[in-house]
Amino acid sequence: MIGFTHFASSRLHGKKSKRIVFLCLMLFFSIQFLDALAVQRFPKPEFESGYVQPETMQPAARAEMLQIADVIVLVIMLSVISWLVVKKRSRLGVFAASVVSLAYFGFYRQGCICSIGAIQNVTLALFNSSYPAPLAVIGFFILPLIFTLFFGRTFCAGVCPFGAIQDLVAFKPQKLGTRLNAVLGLIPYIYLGLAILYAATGSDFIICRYDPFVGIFRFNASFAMFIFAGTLLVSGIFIARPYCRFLCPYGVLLNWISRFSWKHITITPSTCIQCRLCEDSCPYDAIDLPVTGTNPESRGTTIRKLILISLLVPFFTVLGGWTLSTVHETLASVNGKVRLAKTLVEPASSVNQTETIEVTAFKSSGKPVAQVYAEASRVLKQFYTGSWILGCFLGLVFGITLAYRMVTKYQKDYLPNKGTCLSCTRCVDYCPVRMGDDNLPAI
Amino acid sequence: MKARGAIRTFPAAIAIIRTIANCLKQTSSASAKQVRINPLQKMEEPENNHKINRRKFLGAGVRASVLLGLGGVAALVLKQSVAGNLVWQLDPAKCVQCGRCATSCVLTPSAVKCVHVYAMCGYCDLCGGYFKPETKTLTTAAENQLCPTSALKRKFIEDPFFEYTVDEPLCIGCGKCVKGCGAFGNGSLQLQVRHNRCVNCNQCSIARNCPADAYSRVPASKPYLLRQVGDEKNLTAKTPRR
Amino acid sequence: MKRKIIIFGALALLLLVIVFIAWDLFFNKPAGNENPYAYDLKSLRSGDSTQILFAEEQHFSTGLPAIHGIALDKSDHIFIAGENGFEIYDPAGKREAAIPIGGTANCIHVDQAGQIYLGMQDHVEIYDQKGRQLKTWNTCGEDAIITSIAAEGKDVYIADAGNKVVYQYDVTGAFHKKIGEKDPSRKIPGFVVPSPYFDLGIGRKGELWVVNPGRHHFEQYNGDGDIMSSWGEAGMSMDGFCGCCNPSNFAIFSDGSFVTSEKGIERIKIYGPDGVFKCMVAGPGSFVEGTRGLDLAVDSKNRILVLDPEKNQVRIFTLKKQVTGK
Amino acid sequence: MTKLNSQDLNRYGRNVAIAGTPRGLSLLRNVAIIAGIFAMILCVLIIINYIQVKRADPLNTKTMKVLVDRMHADPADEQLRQEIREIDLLARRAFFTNQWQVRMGGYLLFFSLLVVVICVTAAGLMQKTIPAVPSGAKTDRWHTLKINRIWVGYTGISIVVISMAILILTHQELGRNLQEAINEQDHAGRPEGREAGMQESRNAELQNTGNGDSLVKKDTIAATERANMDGYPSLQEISRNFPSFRGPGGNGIARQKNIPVNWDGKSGKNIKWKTEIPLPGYNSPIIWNDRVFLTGASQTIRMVYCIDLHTGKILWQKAVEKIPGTPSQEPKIIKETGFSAPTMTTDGRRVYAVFANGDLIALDFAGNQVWAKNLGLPMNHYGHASSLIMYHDLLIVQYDQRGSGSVMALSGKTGEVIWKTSRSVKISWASPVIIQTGKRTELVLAADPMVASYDPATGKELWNFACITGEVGPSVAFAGNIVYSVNDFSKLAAIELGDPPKLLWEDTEYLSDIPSPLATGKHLYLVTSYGAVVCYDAKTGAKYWVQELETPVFASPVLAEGKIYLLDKKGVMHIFNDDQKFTPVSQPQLGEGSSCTPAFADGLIVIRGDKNLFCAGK
Repeated sequence: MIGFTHFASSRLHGKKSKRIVFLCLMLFFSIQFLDALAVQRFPKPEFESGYVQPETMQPAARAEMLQIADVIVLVIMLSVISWLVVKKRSRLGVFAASVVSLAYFGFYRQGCICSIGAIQNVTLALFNSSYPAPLAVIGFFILPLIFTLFFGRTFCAGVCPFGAIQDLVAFKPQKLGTRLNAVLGLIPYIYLGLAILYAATGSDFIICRYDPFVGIFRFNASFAMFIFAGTLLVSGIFIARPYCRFLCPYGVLLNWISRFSWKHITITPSTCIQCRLCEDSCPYDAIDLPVTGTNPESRGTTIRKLILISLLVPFFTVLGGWTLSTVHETLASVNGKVRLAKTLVEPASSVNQTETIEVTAFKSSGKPVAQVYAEASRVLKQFYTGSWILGCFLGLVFGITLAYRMVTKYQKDYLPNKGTCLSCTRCVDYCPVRMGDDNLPAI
Repeated sequence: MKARGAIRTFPAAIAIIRTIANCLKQTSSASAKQVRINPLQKMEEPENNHKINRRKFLGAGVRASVLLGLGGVAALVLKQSVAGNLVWQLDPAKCVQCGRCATSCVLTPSAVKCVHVYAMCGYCDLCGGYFKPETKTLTTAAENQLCPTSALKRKFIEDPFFEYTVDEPLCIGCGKCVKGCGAFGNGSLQLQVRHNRCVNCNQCSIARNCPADAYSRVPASKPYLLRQVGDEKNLTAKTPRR
Repeated sequence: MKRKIIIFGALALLLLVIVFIAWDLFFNKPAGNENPYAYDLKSLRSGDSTQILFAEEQHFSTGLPAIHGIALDKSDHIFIAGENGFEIYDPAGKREAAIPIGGTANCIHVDQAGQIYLGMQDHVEIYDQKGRQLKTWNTCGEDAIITSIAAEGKDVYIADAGNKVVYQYDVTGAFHKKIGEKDPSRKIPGFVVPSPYFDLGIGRKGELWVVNPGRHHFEQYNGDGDIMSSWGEAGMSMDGFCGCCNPSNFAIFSDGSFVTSEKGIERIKIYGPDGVFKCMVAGPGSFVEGTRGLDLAVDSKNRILVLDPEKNQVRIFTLKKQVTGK
Repeated sequence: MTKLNSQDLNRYGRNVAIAGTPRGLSLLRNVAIIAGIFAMILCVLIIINYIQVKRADPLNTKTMKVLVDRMHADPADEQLRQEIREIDLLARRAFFTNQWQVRMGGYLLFFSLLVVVICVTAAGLMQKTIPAVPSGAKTDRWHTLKINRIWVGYTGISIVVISMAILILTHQELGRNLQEAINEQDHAGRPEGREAGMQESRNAELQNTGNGDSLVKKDTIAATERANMDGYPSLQEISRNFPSFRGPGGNGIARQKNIPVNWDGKSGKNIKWKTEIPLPGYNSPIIWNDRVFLTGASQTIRMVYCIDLHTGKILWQKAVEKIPGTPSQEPKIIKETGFSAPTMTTDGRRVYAVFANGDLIALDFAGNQVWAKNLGLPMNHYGHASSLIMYHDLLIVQYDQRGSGSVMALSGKTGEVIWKTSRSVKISWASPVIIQTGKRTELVLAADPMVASYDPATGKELWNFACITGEVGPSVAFAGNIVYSVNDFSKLAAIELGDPPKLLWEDTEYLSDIPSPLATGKHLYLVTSYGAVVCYDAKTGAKYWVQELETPVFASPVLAEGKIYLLDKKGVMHIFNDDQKFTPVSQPQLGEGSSCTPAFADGLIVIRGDKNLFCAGK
């Protein structure tokens, strides 16, 4: 004739005074003791041998002060690199600083306070009011962008451990040519869009999931991720910084903002003498060559094409939106709730009839199926909207990329492309002109 | 929500408009075959000077608006930020011991370990968490142990009580013992993310694979979710869910 | 040419990476469906169904939010105790009364005179059949968790899982003595109660039977608190009691046989008066996994009434038709 | 442009050709090669190791399983036992050795690669070559762009094609299937899974016990209702209870019967029970069936209490903690508001509570958290104070704060924001009120500068009427198509609903800053916080009587059985008839001070004093 419920509540009052005493004690002891406050839930055995019940150890999480320290280090590194790039123009200095960053943010902090991933935290915080983004993460998201707005992508030059590790292995960089750059340059937009879509819907943080180098920094990852990182690094020997240029979603933001940077690095400290020495110096194909010659097309043709493309851009936008919205269910399959609802709603369609762990776990949770369906169909709707927006965005990017290749930006000198230049300062070493050297060589 | 979205897209929209405007402007200048001048070069013609000033002004304006946009995003996010850090933890009340804590962690061995809450333990001789189900002789012999790595240690205290301790470096977080303890005992063995081992990934890869949705971000100041006292549910018969 | 090959190779690697991401994201199953570390309870839970000689004849739901105890009076009326009240049903399962009480009753007992004893957290409340509260017996101490009550003649026995002891009271509410405290001189091993399931009952000769769940034993005491006999052994197999502490509840047939319930592997079994395993009443298949506190009662027609707190039902099991006699 | 000659380079180049010694260079190269080969071997070894472990997990070998099974069959076999132990030891050793190997291999691999990188980098630095002008002519810009365009275009096309291919390959119609499944369930009208099992057995039981038994039947239906955690209570069900601040809809009218008029908190006369509430709070109790809910909070602890209506026992208490987003800083509060001013609400399925710092929690009736969130630290100088109210299954939160005031509706089940309408108003204490105008249901909110009405289902503003200023404390009253709104240093306004709403009458003589007015249909009662009770004609605004209580009043008056119950700050309940003349009924005393509005159940009144919760009944 047994069974019973709560008995803790009746004892709560007696515990109150103990709690106060305990709070005082806490000033002297570490927080870990907090749980010692836990009352014996069921009277423990009465030991006669003087056995003392051990305390359950609860090692603390990383101290929050260290979090602030990370932000401080970030600011210092950003400042130092910016100074080295813009003012000092020292490749060796940038190189040294990048090694330091790699050591600190990479191997010491194990890559998991990172600006690239912070995009997702910020997105999630914007879309989910119950998710509080830690201050340090917001700092890691905003600070590099602000520095970029003033000094170009100095963050990429040597603060980002991902860039640093790839820069180290770029032994034999090959020029890819503008068309490959143009095509591959579209990938980061897709990656960024997907990352935001998945973060906004609370599905996943895909940037972190496919973070290639974090395993190296930790000396610990799954086998597949090591292979993944290895492949990327090997290709990085010949294609300099493949992640930064053709994957990095944060690079998209940096690229946009860097275009408006206040003091971007220049190849020459003074006046370009058109010596062509720097032409092959950039491993990232980020030097804009001077434009010579004239447009073979007539002005009329150019304008006609331009009008055509500007009419096509809205079309691309809608086409993109429509295309992606048609596959929104595939996109949504990344979301756990949708996956669960899918297995529940279509049990017959699954090839193997064994119940998945998810379904077993769900059944034991006692949650009504209707709730899962409702949640999943809500998520699906979010994905439908999200994929329209993402598709439109990608269509727009595509259109602008095309339009951008309709027009020629006239320039006389060799200039780093403010968007794609990673401020590595390699080209600086190739320029024969010195600061304040107005005494131009006889050419 | 909508307003927020609009604010968010605003700087991006400006940037896009600016880019397009720039392109258009440059086309027209291109067709006029004007030569774009290196801004560092001193210019004599007042017309060009004027142009440079205008560009500088425009540049400053764009920078200011980008800065404003960034500030806006930051302000929106800061409104619901926390000063401290968040860490991952699993709620033992939701845990179903699927074994993925052992297999899904980015670390090998997993940062999830079995934690023994002694205050809940019955100090049983026949421990569901220690012995394999069909065990007949209650000894520490290898054939009797449930733990695949022998991480759970059994020590005699006094008749009829035994103390069980987790040897953490050996524990792989598979949750076998947790299941046994939960099914037959008081549930004093519980899986927890150990924060001296966890590298606190931005997105916990176990959380992604957890079938019971037991993982959540918790404040780093209170990083454990051990079932303790006042949590009567798990001890008594579950109240029917109605 | 060489440059082109290099670029081509490097690009292929890069594309491989991108294809990997896309494939893994959209087409790869997120995690394996096999638990390499599964604690396999299934084989235990499936059991041998040929041993099950009883079938569920009827069940009915209760009106209480949560149910904890079942008892019968001499005319086979069914009494259910639980959260915030107790209810009375006729032998057919028709509700006759529902009486609200303050608090939760963990166990219930009806004596020969028809008085209803409710074991609250730390005290006993006594009601009459009309639902009037007659008496409240004082608290059994701060740690008390009363889990079972049984009356025999003038004695009332109360099992306290918190203090791991049985109290003997008389019907007037006077406390007499504690039974079952560890005493090597009287060969009393002491109750081991690791979880709050601690049942007692009265045998056909009026003897007191108490479960010692931590030792997986039934212990028989006389009115003076002397241990008379004991039986039972631990084991996952059919004839033993599984887990750390079982059986959780029991009831006694008119012929002195025991019907027991276990948690962990939810099963209800019958043992002869001598403790020899006889048959199963219901296996784990009949219950929701994780059901605990299956309280039992046996009526004069030898029907077994099982209180299923998970389903909030009283389930009545009778011997299968084709099996005649034991 | 001509090429530079080397002289020029020497003159201008800073880093040109620091020619490394050939010996140093070759040494570096050799080291790099050796380290590289070493790394490759390690790589291969690690991969082999991995595959080995993958193929046979030492912790899950088949041999072991077979042996253990055999041992169970023959427990006496000592030799078998030994064998198992040996294999087990080997397996564990293999497992840990393998882990050690992988780890060490990883370190070695890393360091060998590091050596390669260092050597190559150093060699690169030593070997810095003279920059050369690229050979070949400059490319034609326009041609390049054209090719780029073509490539980008093809890429775009192929992305669209791939998407379409994916669509065809993985076409699911998941959305439609889900919708169908949901509709099906709605149609069936019963919960799934285990619940369905319960339901079936209930039906079976119904047949078992015979159809004539109305008691069981009725109870079954009630139980089914309870089992259904979805949906919302009917209006009748709501009016049977007292589910929010000032009762159903927040209109200040209780439909309960047999309410006591005499009690004495000191002597205990007619006091059914008295329970100390551990934490203070100015929120009022709410009642659903036999349960009373209220909250209490201090600066750091926030609690929800559930009390048995009949015994006064605290059935459970739930600490509101670990809410995602709880601001670390505490809200600024003033003493008169406290940390838990807002009254809870319930829909009979869950209860909801909100606290001064914006913590919002939903609990089921057993005290388990269903969901919780933080609405953001309210930007005012007294913490969040507006009470909650339910409309169907939507939880309405009035969140007027500096700069970004809003009213929102959250799904009671999930906490998801269903709609949110921003309000350009000043901060306020007032609580939302739900009124039935006969044509529709409206949600009426008061805050400087206006009384505003919203569609509770969508959040669309229906009308607003500018008539009120200041930091509004009293909520509105409604009866007979007239909304009454009042605030101190502003005015009392009677607004007749219509298109557009118009001002019927106003008064500025008596104004309230805390108690809400009460409209009973014929009369409007206004209570000022200093203790004046004024009775107006509802339509004309003519004053029938004014009664000075001479004690401050913080609680709002409630109409029950034609009598008005008004609790003053000292704990005296002023009970008087709803009449054109002031006709007092009684003045029972609580025995302690109070600031809270009472709650009603049939035959019972529940009053929260400063320390204790009282229940009075005959």
